[in-house]
Amino acid sequence: MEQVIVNSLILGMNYALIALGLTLIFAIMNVLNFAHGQMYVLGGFITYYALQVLHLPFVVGLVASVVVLVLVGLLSERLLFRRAIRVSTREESTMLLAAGLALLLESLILLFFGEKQRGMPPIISGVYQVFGVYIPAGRAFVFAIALASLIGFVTFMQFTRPGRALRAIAQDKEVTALQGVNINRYGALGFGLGAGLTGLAGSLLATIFAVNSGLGTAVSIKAFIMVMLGGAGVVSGAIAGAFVLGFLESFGYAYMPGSVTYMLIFAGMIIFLVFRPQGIMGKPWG
Amino acid sequence: MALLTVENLEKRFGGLIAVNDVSFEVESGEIFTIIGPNGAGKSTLFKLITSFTRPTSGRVIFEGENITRLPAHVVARKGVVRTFQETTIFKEMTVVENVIVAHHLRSRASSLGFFFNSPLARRDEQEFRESADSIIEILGLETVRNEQARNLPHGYLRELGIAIAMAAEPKALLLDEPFSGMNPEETDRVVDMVRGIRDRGITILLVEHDMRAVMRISDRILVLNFGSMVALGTPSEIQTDKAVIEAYLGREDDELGI
Amino acid sequence: MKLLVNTFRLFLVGFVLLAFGVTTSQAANKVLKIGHIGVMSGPAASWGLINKYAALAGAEIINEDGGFEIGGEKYDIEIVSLDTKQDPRVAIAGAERLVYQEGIKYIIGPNVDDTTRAVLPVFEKAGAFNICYGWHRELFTSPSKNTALGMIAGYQSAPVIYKYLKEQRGVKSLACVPRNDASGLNSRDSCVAAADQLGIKITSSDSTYEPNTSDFFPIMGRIIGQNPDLIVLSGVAPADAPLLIRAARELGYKGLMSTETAMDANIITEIAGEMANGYISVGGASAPELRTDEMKRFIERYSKVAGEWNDEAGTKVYALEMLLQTLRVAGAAAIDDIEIFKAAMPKVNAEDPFIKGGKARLKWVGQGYFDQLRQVSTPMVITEFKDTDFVTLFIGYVE
Amino acid sequence: MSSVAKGTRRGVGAPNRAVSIRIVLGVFLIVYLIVLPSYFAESRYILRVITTASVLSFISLGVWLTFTIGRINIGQGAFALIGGYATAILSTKFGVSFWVCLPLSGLIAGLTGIIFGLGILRLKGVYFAMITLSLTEAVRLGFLSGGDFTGGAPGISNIPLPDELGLFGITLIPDFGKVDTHIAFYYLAAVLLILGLAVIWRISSSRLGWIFKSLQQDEELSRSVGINVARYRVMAYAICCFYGGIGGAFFTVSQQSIYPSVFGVLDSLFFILYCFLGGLAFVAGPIVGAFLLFILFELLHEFQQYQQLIYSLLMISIMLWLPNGLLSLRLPAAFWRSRNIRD
Repeated sequence: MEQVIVNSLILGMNYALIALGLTLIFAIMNVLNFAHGQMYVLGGFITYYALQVLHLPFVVGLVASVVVLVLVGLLSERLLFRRAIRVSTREESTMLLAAGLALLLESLILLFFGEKQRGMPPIISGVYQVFGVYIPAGRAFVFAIALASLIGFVTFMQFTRPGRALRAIAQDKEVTALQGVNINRYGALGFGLGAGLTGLAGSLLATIFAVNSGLGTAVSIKAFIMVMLGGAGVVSGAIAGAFVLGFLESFGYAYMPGSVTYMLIFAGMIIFLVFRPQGIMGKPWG
Repeated sequence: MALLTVENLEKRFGGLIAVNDVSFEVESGEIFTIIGPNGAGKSTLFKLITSFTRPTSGRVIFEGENITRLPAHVVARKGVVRTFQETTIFKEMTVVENVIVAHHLRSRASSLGFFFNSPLARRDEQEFRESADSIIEILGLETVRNEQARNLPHGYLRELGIAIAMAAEPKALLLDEPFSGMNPEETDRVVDMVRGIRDRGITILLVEHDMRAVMRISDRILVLNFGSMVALGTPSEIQTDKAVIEAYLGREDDELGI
Repeated sequence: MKLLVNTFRLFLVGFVLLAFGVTTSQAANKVLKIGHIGVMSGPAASWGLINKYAALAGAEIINEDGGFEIGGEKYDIEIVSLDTKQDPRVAIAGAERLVYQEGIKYIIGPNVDDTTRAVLPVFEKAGAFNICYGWHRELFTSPSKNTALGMIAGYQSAPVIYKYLKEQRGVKSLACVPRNDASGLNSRDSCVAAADQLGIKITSSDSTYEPNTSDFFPIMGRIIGQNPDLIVLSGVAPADAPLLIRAARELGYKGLMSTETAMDANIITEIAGEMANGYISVGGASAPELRTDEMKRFIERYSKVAGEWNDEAGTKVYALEMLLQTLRVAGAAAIDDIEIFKAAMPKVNAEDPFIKGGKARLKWVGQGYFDQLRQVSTPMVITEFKDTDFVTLFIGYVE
Repeated sequence: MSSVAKGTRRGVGAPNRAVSIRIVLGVFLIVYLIVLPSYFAESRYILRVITTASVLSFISLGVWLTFTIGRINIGQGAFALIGGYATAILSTKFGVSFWVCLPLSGLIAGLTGIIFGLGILRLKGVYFAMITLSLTEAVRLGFLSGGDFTGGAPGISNIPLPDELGLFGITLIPDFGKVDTHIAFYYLAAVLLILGLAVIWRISSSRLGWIFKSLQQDEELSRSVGINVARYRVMAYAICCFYGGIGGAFFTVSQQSIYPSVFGVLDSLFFILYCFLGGLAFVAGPIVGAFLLFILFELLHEFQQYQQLIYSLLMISIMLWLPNGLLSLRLPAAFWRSRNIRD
């Protein structure tokens, strides 16, 4: 039981890291990024490449993942989404464009990094044992970095000028634009930042989960669940959703047959959202 | 017997009281206006009467029938139809298409009838088209008849909103701020239009900010503040009511139109 | 390295696209087309790609040596490979493209139970023969006649492995952790049956996990709570195995672990490292000390084609070889008529060119399991993982 | 543009347009029903590709209808799966004839759609999209854990081909096992698609279509003029699910097997892409999209490992440069668009 609780906490923290980027892009650009999972996978592969092929230290891999993904985010915002948002009035167009981007990224990843599962040994090896609960050092390390990034991100959003501008845009784009904030520039920043966070998640989690080129869709779907559960476009909601999913998954797998767990999670989510569409933390929508 | 009776209507959002114990009666053929400062609960009251929101307690009685908890489209069927505060129209249709679609309540054919284009459905269509043309004519929309609603000049949007509501053959028409954002000439035009509608036997309920127009057009006025009734009476009674002036204290005089 | 190679290739293909020119090989020999169909994009891409690379590598070696001789004539081998996206509709269209459009009679793949089931009626109807990597018995037993199993199925290796582990390592209880797909559940069932027969206690067999699970802690936590002597990873994808192993070890599990399928040493080393020591799996001709020169050449070529060697291909090397050897025995007429091919199947019996020792034969087996010879005689090389590679425990054969 | 000019043009152009529509339709039908099947009678692969694309179009037509009520529906895969399993279970476990199974599968999917729709159609936009995406997964996992009834992960196989359908001793449809199955399935798919298109076309150009369109643009306003919003949106959704169920039943018999991953999230997403790339403003949009994308993927086989890459690049290009779909390219602008209310 204690083990399950600890597992859910660790898993929830990992998931929170995954959900942040998605919710940020959604909040700022109103784009539901179907390519989220593929961005995550790309982040993981870059770290893998730096560590296992080029034999560089982990920090370098981590930074490389974040930098490359920020660039990918900026590029796709500039080349794809900005145009799509401009020329199309339909809200589904960006979502489907992101789905196209997902296919594109997935095939590029497959071409460049191959079909094999890739992973690396834990950054810190060993297992701690606290009150009969096993905590692998690698996971504890990822937990700590994830927590630090989370705090860093929230601090950035709360206390810096660009962070406040982003939050303002998330709340009301038009009003913020009227106040002289350059929406385009901040849209790009939001996209880059969201993608970068996703890269960070991919890089960190690759050290405990490994990556393969086809993992993307599954990651996206999980991220969608968390964001919807917590409340779309709300940072605190994404974190809440991630921990809820972490708990549900850990407890479900611990006490029920595998496929039933996720079926119940999906069914539960549908029912929950029918009665509370704004999720746990979201503002009432309309 | 009054056409519309509101009895002890109350609406709470969490701890907030939006509408608090409001009661009044509207006679057939009246122009009845609800005024009050921003956030006084005017729009909520409108939504309650047309069943777009459910009240916490109280009743709405129309033609002797309790319509409080009926679905909004059934309330519309009974003859209580509202317009919207914003420029809510079917943007991707032309003006005439907007009005034709809004004739829904008058159709006698079933969904299957529409599908198979039964004689009844064809007759419906013919009637709707004729009726739409006459509504368009009454509201002076002929020149923009085939314009996409999305491209309409701003001045026509409110008329179109009213035309849509008229298509539903209301007995009581609830107009949500029909004069807001208009210059005096435009206001005059809409005032005449509203009177014209009333003269066709349709009872009018208004929610409005523009005091000047309200004082001119209304038969009776209800003043709300913080969800509660402050006063109810003819325009001249309201203009001299102490409580009303209190409620509007600190506001620009011209807003009250005195 | 692979990154660079592929970047280069991508540019190359760009040029080819621009020029719209297709280079054709100037073959003096006749061309024998062999089809390959499998999933080569999306989550399961690796399964189809390994088959494709193995077939391509095999074909390249043959063509380099001047072709394959059937009935006194030399043939160059051309592999026509199609992606199924793991979508039955795309798979069926692809299968019909191979058999009707390309006129191909011999096909390698598909590699999963699902799509195999979908394309089987196509092959049956068109009179085409395929070697697939789905496991289900139904696929290989009558009335299905045109499909052969290309590897060792879990229900074949499971009893052998458990018997060995019971006798040599004193295993008294085991837990199955099946992947929740057709292959995983199927091999779970055979695991349970085999364990029952040997009198090994089963502590758990219903803790399935979804394909694409990333965190195995919850699953493993439940399994380890029951403390079995052996954890069997039923139908485990090579990608998931090291993660499962790592999760088990990190949760303090000290016992044995095994699977019935082929694994890739490189992936295991990368992810699980020494935690995987003692992990028992079934390989083909891949264990280093068993490789013949022929096999070494194949491995070299495969690495060139795929960018990197994959131990799983040690069982996949046999498919093309078996098809060609049987065609040689049956004669050139069989190229267009699989009935002649099938009639010749019992006659095939050659030395296994990929594995040392001379004991292994290249022939069609499976009589005992399917009542007909519908299985490639892949050797059942039971291996144990040690540091960075597999060490052979023993070799078994299916009859 | 002045309304007068517009009115005149429409008045004069109407009879011509009606004639040209009939001619173009006639040519299409002749090519689709006679030329293609006889020209490719020997080429089963090509027949199969057209057949598959036809039924994918059919399923997407349903999704298109949910677009007209302003919903992004990523749940169609679930209903194709429900229809598919309905046919599989009815025909293998209860020996029901395919010709009964087919409409029944559609009805079962449609009824399930009504039950789900009553709840989930209250949501809009991204929320509806996500909830239907979850629905696809939930239904797939449901069939996966259905035990013996659904056959679990391997699903159900050996599903019989459609048998003979006769009336008073006259054979209306021959036993598929006794004729060229490719031609038989081709015509079954063609008939489904033509009927399906006719129905959707009729719906979208009748008053129903206008009601749906009004829901798409403003549900509150529709409600205010007395339209029973909940009823009509459930109606549109149920029709959509019915199409999904029929399509699923078709694929189940044509591949003679079904398993839970036959239709998944990606398939649901592709149904939307078909509509979108074809053009959401056009009834024929999903058909053009499905044919183009499915055939495109087949054509790109030559590029081997670059197939998916080129495919996705082409898809993105269409979205960027033709944001209103491929049909926005084509010549007679008024042709495919759901008909305007006549003056």
